[in-house]
Amino acid sequence: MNGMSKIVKTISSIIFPFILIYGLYVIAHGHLTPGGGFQGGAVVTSGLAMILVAYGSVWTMGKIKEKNLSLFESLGAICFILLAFLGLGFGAVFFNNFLVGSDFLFGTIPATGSGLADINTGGVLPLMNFAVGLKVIVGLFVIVLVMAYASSIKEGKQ
Amino acid sequence: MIFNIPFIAVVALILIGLYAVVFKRNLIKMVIGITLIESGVNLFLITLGYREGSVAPIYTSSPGGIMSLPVPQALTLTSIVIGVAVLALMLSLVVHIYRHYGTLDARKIGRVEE
Amino acid sequence: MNIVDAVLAHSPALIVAVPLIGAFLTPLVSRLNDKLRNIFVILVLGLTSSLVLLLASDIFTKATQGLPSIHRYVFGSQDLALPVVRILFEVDGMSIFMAIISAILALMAVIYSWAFMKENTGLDKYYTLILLMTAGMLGMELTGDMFNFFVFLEITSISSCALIAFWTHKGEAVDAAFKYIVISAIGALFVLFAVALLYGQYNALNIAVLANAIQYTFLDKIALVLLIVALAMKAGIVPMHMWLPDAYGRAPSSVTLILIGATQASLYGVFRVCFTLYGGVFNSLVITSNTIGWVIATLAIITILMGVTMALRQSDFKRLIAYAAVAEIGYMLLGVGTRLASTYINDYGQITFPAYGATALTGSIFHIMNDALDVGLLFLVAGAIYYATKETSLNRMGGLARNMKYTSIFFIIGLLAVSGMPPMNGFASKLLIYESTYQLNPILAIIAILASIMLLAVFVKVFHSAFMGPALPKFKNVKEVSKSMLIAMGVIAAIIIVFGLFPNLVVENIVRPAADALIQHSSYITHVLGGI
Amino acid sequence: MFTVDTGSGFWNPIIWVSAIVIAFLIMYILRGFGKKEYKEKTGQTQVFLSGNPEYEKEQMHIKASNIYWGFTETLRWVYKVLQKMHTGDVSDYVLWFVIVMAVLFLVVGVI
Repeated sequence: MNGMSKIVKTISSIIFPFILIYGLYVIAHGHLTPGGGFQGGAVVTSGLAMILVAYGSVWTMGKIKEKNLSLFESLGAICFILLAFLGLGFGAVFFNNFLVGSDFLFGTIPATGSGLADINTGGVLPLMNFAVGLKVIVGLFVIVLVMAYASSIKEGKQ
Repeated sequence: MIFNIPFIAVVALILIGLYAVVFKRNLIKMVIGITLIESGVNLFLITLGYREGSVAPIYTSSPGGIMSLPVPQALTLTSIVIGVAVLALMLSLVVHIYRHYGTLDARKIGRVEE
Repeated sequence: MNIVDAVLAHSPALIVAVPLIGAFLTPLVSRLNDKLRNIFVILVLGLTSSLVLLLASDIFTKATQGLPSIHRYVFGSQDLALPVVRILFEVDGMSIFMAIISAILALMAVIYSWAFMKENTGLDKYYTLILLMTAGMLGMELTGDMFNFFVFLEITSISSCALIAFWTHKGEAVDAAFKYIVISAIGALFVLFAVALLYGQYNALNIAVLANAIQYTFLDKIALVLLIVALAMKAGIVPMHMWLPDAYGRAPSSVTLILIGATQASLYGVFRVCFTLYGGVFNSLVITSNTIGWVIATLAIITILMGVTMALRQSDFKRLIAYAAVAEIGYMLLGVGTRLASTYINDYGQITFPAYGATALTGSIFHIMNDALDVGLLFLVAGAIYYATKETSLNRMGGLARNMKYTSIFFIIGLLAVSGMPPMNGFASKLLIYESTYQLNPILAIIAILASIMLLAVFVKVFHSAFMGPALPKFKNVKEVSKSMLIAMGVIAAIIIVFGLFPNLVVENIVRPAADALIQHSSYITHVLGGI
Repeated sequence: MFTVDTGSGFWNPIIWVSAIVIAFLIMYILRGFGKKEYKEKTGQTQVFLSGNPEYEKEQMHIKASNIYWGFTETLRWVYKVLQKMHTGDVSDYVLWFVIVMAVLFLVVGVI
């Protein structure tokens, strides 16, 4: 798949940061608003897929090594499970939310009643959201990239 | 009666999906059938959790009133994630099958002598 | 001592978590060194197996002494308040029995693939998928939550589908994988639909809570049918078995070994649905229980007959064993049907459960383990022959016993065991099934025995055409396979012989506690609900 | 330790194994009687096929498809039906699933 016209390339380059920011926002606020790691990651991946369509899979494949992507995917999953194991270490149970009430990272307990949301709550949940977000961004992008690349090879052969 | 319409839609989606899987020859259409079944099941889960006039189940800065049940939504989300994985796997297999056999007709591939 | 207790207390979670973290560490380790990666994967699965055995020894010791033996693990909470709304693992005798099988099969498959998959590329993905699949199977067997069951079912089927298609240069393998993923996706979606039906009525996903609350309403009937049919399709029951020879026959042999575990995990789902989720219903409604029992027994007999007759005609080595595996699944299901059909109302108006029903269930549970070992060993032998000769069709084989003497000895052991010849382990479990089924209906037992004899005939044919006969010139340079493959086959063969010579040790200490755990479904419920 | 109680009978592998061992011993003794008259490199060891010449080694081997030819030939009508069932087509697999589900719905619904 070759790249599209210059107009498309320019416009998608301009729009891409906004999509990226929005996706990262959804990931970061996963414990407060609807959304989370998967949804935000899917939003970011849609932006990446737009770049992929605009610039062509061969160009993208030249920029990014597939091996490095799978490394990041593993890293996301490992972070997620390590957090669960840390729950076993610090608390007493697997998946224990050991950060709640510790006043450390994301550790405060939110005030009851209605009010503005406090980002500094949720314990390990935001961290797990980040891990899942990383895994989803990279994983979905690898799927899209490999499929696009495979079909472009097919076209080249014919 | 009006609240039964989603359930009718669920049954219709599942039946259409099964029809597509059973009677369509094209592999891509079969994949579409499976995703139809999946959307039917997801719709069913979502409908189970719906309460009329409810708000999103987030405690901080909630406007008050009844909240819809978050569990079916979480189930649906998980199911969607799994569905994406299954869909990606099926499509990549279809790409491979097309490369090997040069056709997407389900009746022309995978025949064995026995 | 303290650390053993701590590990034991957390072992239900660790059993699933260890292969999971191993799966994602494998690509990282793979960047360093290939040999290191193989050792790492074997270590991870060895650790998992030892955790499973540790938990199993605790559960079975307590169960044989009559103590409460069920382990419950609630995720994410220090106090065990409100376990019902949380995700929990509930491990009883039956779960851990299946977990032993899955863990051992996965470990053997990894040891086997060291040499078997040596020439392939992309092995980091292969090992990652194997570990993921193991985690999925173990999760299916240990979980106490219907939705978790669905999630692990999907994890298992996605990773096993990718493994079936691992030899992507073979069009047939990709085709088999596509069939498998269609079948599993539809099956799993109907399982999810049934779970949603149950959730909509009882507002719970926990198996114990659902089993306590179930009323057998109209929607429950729909959910029952959906669960049984979908899980039976994933377990390969005739007439929904056709994906199984394709998938088993075209996957790499090491993958087929784990696929047996995945199939049996689905069969475990049938057991759970019949005896725990709907256990209370079936125990109180005799006619329903008998009808479902007879339906399952009929399906089982058809499965046995179909598997055996189709196996007789096959000429592809692995496809033949796959049809034999279909027949073996029928024997396991026959015990379930006998148990459900055996309840009756006695002269005083009480519901009675004859002793032969429990014996049938014991036999079929014992047969699950025997089938995994026997059919697994045969698949490994088929893989060894493919590795040595690059030949799959029986028509082009012959005289291999001259070059591969250990492999042929292992094949004889597997042959005798799978066709239920005494004194192998297959005979002990089949005898339990025959004798109890005979008391329900003699015709069922006679058909089962005749099919078993035909199974022997099938494998005698295989043995004759592949191993016996004059040395063929094209196999002059064939050598015995590598050491790691021999180790994997040898360990399984040794387990088969030990189980064959000491059947009572196994039945009394492992199988009967597992069967009791299924039969006493009320203890499963009270263990969760008692905490409230 | 060895005996499995099946409710209406029992199974003891040790008795079976010892019976097999005894049978093998008897066989071995019987074999010893014939061994005396066996002499190598005489007409005794040549292959005799009703006077016909001996075939090549490779042709002597009976292929897998030819074993149980009589059985499959007798049951040809059964295998014809079975072969028609196994189409190797995913749609048919799912169709069987739907059929079994429908039958089970009927059975469970009637009760």
